[in-house]
Amino acid sequence: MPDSLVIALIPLLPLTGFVLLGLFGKKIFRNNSGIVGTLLLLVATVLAIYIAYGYFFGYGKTNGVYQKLIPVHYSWLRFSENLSIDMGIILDPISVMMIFVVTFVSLMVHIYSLAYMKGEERYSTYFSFLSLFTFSMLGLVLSSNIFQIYIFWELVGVSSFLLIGYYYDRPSAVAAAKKAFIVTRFADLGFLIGILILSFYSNTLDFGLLIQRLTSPDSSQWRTATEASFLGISALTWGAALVFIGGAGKSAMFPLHIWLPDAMEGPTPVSALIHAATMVVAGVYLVARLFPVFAIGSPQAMHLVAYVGTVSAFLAAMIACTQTDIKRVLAFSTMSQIGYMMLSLGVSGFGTFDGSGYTASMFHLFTHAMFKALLFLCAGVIIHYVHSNEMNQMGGLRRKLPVTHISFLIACLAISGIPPLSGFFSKEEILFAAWRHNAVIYWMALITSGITAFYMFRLYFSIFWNKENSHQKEGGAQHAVEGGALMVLPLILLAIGSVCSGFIPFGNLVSFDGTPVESKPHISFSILPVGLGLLGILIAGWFYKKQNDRSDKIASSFSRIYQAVYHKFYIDELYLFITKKILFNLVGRPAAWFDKNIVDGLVNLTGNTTTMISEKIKGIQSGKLQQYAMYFLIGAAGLALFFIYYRR
Amino acid sequence: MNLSVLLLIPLLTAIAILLAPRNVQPRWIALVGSFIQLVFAFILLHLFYSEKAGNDAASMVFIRQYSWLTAWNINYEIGVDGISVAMILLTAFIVIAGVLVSWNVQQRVKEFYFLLIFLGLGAYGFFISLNLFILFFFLEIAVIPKYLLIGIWGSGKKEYSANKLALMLMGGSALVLVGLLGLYFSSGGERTFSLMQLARLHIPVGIQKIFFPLLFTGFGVFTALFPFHTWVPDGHSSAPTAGSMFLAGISMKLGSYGCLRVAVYLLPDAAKEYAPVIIVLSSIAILYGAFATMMQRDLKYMNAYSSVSHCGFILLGIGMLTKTAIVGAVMQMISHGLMTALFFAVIGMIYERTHTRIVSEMGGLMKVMPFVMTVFFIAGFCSLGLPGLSGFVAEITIFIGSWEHSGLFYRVATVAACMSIVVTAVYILRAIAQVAMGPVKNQQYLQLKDAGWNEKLAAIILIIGIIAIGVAPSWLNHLVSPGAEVIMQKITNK
Amino acid sequence: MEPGLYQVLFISTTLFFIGVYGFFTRRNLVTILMSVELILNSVNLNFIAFNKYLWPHRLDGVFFTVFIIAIAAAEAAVAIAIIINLYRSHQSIDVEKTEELKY
Amino acid sequence: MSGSTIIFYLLAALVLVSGWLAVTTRQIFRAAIYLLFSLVGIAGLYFWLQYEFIAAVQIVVYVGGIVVLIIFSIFLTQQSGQKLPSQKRGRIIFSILAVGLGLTLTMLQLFQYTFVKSTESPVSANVTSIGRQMLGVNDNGYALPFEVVSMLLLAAMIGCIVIAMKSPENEQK
Amino acid sequence: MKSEMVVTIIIFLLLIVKIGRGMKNELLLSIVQLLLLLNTVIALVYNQEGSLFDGMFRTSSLIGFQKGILSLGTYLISLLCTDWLKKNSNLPEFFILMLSALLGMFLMISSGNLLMFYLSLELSTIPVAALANFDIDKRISSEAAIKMILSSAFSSGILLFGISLVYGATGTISFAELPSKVNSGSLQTLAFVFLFTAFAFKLSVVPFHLWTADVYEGSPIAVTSFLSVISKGAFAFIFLTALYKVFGSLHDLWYHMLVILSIASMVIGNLFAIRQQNIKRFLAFSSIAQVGFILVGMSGGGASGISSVVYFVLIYVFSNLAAFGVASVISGQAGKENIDDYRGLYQTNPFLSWILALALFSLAGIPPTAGFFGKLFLLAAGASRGNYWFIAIAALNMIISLYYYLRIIRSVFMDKNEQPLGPVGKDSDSRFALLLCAVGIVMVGLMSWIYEYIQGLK
Repeated sequence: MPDSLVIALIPLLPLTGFVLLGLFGKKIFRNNSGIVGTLLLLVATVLAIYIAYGYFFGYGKTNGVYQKLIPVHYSWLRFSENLSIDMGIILDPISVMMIFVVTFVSLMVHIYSLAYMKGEERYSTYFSFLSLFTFSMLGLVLSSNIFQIYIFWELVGVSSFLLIGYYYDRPSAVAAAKKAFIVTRFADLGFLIGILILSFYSNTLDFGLLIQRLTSPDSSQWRTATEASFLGISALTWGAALVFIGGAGKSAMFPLHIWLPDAMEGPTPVSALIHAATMVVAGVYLVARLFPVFAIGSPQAMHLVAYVGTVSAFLAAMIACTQTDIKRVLAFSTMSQIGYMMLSLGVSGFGTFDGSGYTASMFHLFTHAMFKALLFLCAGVIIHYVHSNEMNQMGGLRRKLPVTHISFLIACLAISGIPPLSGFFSKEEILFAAWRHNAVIYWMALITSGITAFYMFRLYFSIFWNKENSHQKEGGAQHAVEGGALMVLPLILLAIGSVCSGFIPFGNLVSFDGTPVESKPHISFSILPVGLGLLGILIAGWFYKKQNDRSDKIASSFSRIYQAVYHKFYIDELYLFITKKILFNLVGRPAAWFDKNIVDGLVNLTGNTTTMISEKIKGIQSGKLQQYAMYFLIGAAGLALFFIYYRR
Repeated sequence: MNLSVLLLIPLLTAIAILLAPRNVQPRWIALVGSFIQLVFAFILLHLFYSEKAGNDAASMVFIRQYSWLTAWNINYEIGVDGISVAMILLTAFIVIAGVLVSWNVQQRVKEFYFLLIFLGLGAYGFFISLNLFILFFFLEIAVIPKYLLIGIWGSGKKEYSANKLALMLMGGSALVLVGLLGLYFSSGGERTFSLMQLARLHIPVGIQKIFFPLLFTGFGVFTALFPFHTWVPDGHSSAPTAGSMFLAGISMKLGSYGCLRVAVYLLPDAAKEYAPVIIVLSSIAILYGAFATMMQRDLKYMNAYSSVSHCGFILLGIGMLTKTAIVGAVMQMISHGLMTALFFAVIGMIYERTHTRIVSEMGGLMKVMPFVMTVFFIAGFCSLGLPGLSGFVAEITIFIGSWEHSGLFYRVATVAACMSIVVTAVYILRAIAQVAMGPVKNQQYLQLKDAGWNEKLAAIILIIGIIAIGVAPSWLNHLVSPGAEVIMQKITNK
Repeated sequence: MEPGLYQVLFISTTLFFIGVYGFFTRRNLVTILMSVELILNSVNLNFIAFNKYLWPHRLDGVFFTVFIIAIAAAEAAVAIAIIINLYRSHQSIDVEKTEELKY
Repeated sequence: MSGSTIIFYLLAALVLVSGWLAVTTRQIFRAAIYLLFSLVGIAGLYFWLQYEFIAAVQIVVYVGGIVVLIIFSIFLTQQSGQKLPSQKRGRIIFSILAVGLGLTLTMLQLFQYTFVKSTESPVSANVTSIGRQMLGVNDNGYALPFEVVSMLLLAAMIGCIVIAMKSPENEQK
Repeated sequence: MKSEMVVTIIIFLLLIVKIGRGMKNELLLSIVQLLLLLNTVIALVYNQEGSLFDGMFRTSSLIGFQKGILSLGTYLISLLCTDWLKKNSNLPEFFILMLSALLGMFLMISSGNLLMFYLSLELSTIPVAALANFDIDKRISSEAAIKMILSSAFSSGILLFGISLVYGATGTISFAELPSKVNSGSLQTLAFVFLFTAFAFKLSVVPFHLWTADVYEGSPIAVTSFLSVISKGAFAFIFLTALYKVFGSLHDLWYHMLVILSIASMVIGNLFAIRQQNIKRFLAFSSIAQVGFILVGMSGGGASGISSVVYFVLIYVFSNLAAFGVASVISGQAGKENIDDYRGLYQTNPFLSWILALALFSLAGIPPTAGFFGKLFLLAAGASRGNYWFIAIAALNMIISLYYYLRIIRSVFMDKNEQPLGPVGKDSDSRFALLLCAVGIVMVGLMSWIYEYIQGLK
């Protein structure tokens, strides 16, 4: 059993970082804030590695099965004897894997940022936000309670908001931050209701109990949850699906992906950390966390996951081919890769259930974190150098930025699934899982992988080759070009990571039930994907290696489709329409109007009527003595009549 | 201990302010007084815990009873349970914050602070009184100071707003009055206003059905029950900063506390009868308020409408009539009190500097006044229910509580309520984005100063409260649950 | 037929309402005062009649009448004094002139 | 049809007719005279009812006092001989309606009601008994009302003096 | 009988003074004030049961207390209106008339039969009518006077007709014998209604209220306050006796009358008060509405009815006199009676403003002022009949009344005014009186023993 303090420290260190830097950053640490944050995180990383080692190769395994350990656990808010939000730390293969990924990538980004963000006005703020994010992300992956995960879910969202909006004086950045937060918030609504449903039927908020109760067909909760149905769909499916919507929002799955490209407005390291490696995979992690509920409890929900994943993967790949902003391309590729993970989780819902997809997805998550972070950091270097995000501003940088060039190439190969790089292994497992369960998804995935290779290398060639002799002038200050050691070191480390991580025997370590899964496909299986990948690379080379107009020709020949794809299938516009036109003009405005004129009007009306009446009846007080007397007599007579003839 | 001290301290403070010689600044007296009160509130909390440890059975503790008017059998009865202790803490927080925020009031300083403290007095009295007559007395005592605060120190169309507020609140209390008299005369042979005795006897359902609407609507007017909320926007936006803090922070809570403590607790059967109506109205208020907020240009109006929405949560929680929901409602009272007070404080700070409250005229203030804007962020995030801040805890508790009903009707209501968290996010973020972020619209904003010590202190006090609930809610939960438990017993039996 | 209580009552009631009519319609304050006198007299007649025909064992009615007459005198005196004063300021005692205070 | 009956109806006619004329005639001076007749008629009725004392008081106070007062006031305030302005028709109609309502209501009640008589022996209303009771204090003596009235008359007198008498400083104005 | 004695003695003293001309107004005024204070004290102490003159005059501790309230009010008026009184050329007459009116009210409260009631009613009316004309060379003053005397003559005519019918039907006029004789036969109902209207007229209950506003506005403010406070109080007291003791057997007849009339009074009074400009006229209508509330309490019946009404009248004396006092100070020294002239009063006269605010809040029934308790007990007494919609209407009327009271508060405290009227009301008398009223307004409510004491009286 691990020392709970050590584990607790892992999230708490970044938290202290956040508090320290947040409160005293400006006053005390100033330019050292970066160092402080990085050191704290370094410690956390070391601890994480220590824990991971200990778990995988020590106490984690009892008689060959990886256990769910809960070393830290206290009741945070107790609603009733059954329902309570507990703050706990769960240790199981995926969470351990995740804490490693998060801390490692985050550390890389911290180091990178030391140089990248130097001289920024809100330097310390930046690092405090970074630490906040790291803390929340760690909290998220370690959650032992479904509400705990929701809590950190929200925190992650807000820190992402803060970091996207870091350049708050840029309207575009502010808009992007808002968009990201609101879209994910919308998804979280689904998540919340899903939680409510699941917790209502399982009558607990604790993951272990919840999964156990909702997956064992003999438990009473299972029965009620499956029998209770709304619109002909079982409550369990509703719950699972709604939770998945939450996940889809965070993981930028179609159609909730629209915030991701804009999120690139944030500083590039942030994009690397949050919008490539860690936060965006939270959705995948969530589904994985509740995997049994999905897989056993409601296959329909699982199918949803699978299809959404597939569609997202494919669409994102398509769009990526047309984008010219390098970070956006990467963003869409991220989306597409996450689509892969989702679908590989989802396929387990088809036919005979096995855990291969689960493992594959986690594996891909791991490798993807490496090479995607690497890609972004490289992009950061490039942008730093070129001072532009536009591809066509670049070209022929391979001599200017050698290290970047190499690591970028590695990353590209990895993502295109070229052996023996990490991407190859993970992607192949995914394809294998898909192939075993569902043909359609398999083929879609396959094509997508081809496209992936194409657009990644389109990016690669047009940055590092293509118009050779541009940017000669900056050639002077060679040494500072790649931002010095602090920026290069992370590149190298991550490059190594993306090369080697493929060889980790993932199947033995991470699986949905803790027992090793053996899903190595026959070598012949990998011919097709790899071939496709290579084909993609060749085409990309043919188009973009040398400066030419072939690509434009193609584009113009398919202009209608090209435009559609270029505009991301007009999904943004659709959303804009819904929010602006429908929510604001058809709901908000009327509500405000109603309040101003009807509700308020009624109140004023009563007031005005009173005054009006009093104005009207003033004639009674006519000042005529005899009229007064007349009223007197009539009043008396009236009373007398009333009480003599009416009431008696 | 004797709770009358809670009344004595503000009373003495107020008198001291009135009698203060020229050279003593009233604001200092007010500050000292409210600080003592704050300390005392904490002492009360501590004593309450120890007392509870002593006898957990008693629903109310520190009960004192002095016969006041035997002719009508009206007694000065005071006592607290967890809920009231929580409310008292809230009041103490907001009073001191209000005093600090209105540090630079120029005209009629004496009167200003006198009224401020007097308002606090009313609130304390309301929360500790166990006799409906005394309760009503303190409920009404607070109306006129509000009127004067808005009318004299307010801004905008202050007369109109002040009038509207005073009249609508009086209307509410008129209904309450009729309801109370009804309770009194239907309380069996030996008529009484005493809360405890009334709670003990079973009022026939027929009678309950007559008086519950009166009482609930009456108190509801105070807590912006749809469609009686229309005093809220005008009143809040015209009031001076401290005034708005009081209005939204405390006085709206008087209403919800009354709904819970008097209407629901004493007339449980009728409460069950009318629960659907309450739920519908409050769900409407929640969404409708939120959407109305989206359309506002003026920060104060924005916050006022969002208060309508948030108080809808309180009423929803009460209407759901489950223990968790009621606990959630009380938490929301506290949370919304602190949060909205903080919001108004910030708005006041902004207004003091930029002399505008129109969102579109600001921008990039983050660069100009980082502290104020940070507070603005926190308030905003609290109001959109960010975990780690109090709003989240309260809302989640209400959701869980209302989800305990399995009927489709309740489900729909709850989901509708949940929807508001998105809308809230929309308008809060729009506000934050327009006010704090973006380029600095107006160049002379660059000269503006950041918050002064008093404003910082005020903000920090409130933020401490918010975070204390948000990060470790269980203490509040333990404080409140027994009280809610008592109410639940009344609701569930027979 | 033989005059009795009812005949007297008829007279007094009619007189009463004649007085009232005068009070309503006369425009001169003095004449209004006259109608008041008529009213009071009708009441007196009532008292006397009741005393005579129904309750002769005590003289309540008679005394009432006496005192009413006295009061009437006092009232008339004060009223006339006021009227005279009014005439000083208004140069008229038309009731239509005394309508400045209204609404 | 005995003589007393005839006298009664004559008196009744006198009272009502002159009363009616008193409130309708356009000549204010005549109005006063008609009022006088009507009051005298009432005095006659008192005689007819054998309440000589009251009749005497009526003659003395009203005819000798109030009517004279009224006539004086007319002289003070009115250029005699000129007609009174006539009342608006609408007012007259409404007054008739109101009065008619009251009259019919009262008459109906009076004549539907059967009065009970006291069985005790009547006391004579001669001057001595009235005088004795007027100043008696114990068994239904009317000393207290007497005092009250005297106070009232005093007050009225003072009031009249203050109001009606032009005080010197008013003269200067 | 002793209070009557005292008052009579004072009257005769003044008479002597008047005859032997030659005393400065100031001195005379202060002497009179002293005597009135004495009168108040005497009225309040040592009151015993009893009846004199063969039941024509009855008294009790409660009646004694009521007389005490009335004389206290008179004393306060004599203090509050010093400015006007000092200027007055015939001060002794003023007090003679006022005191004889007061005497009339005393006798009326303790009158034991209808004759006494009628006489003392006239005694309390005719001198006041004369008083109304005391601004001798003001047109409106004499207009007010003539309106008052003639309409009261009319109402007393109807009252007398009613009395005569009662006499005819029952053969007695003494309060002691009536209860056993009255029944709700149609003629007696008619007679009762006629009687009732007289009370309604004096209390200015709608629709018998129309004289009120005009007379209040026209007559000097001292007289107005006397009318609106003292005489209203007196008539409320005797009304209680008449309804509860004498006509107790017509219980549900007058209950329904009260319900109808009180609603009418509250509504009409409020509606008219909303748009008044002259402060006296405004207070006239507000007092009509207040009377509506008194009727609510009366309708309750029983001990709580009596005590709540007496209690309210006590409070009403303080509150209304405070309001009138401020008005009289201002009109006496600045000659302003228009509400618009009060704008920005707070800038120059904080003391007066606070007193006025206190008074108005008490009239509106806002805690912690005594008015709150007074109104509450009235409503409670009314509610004891279980007629809640009636109470609800009354409660809602409190809102309208609050609206127009706030109107004045607003113009005093909030409205800006370039040339507010200068500082006034510095003289000790009025200040003392106002303070007295303020103390009363605050204390009478919070000191519950006062209510207990009234409850204890019988």
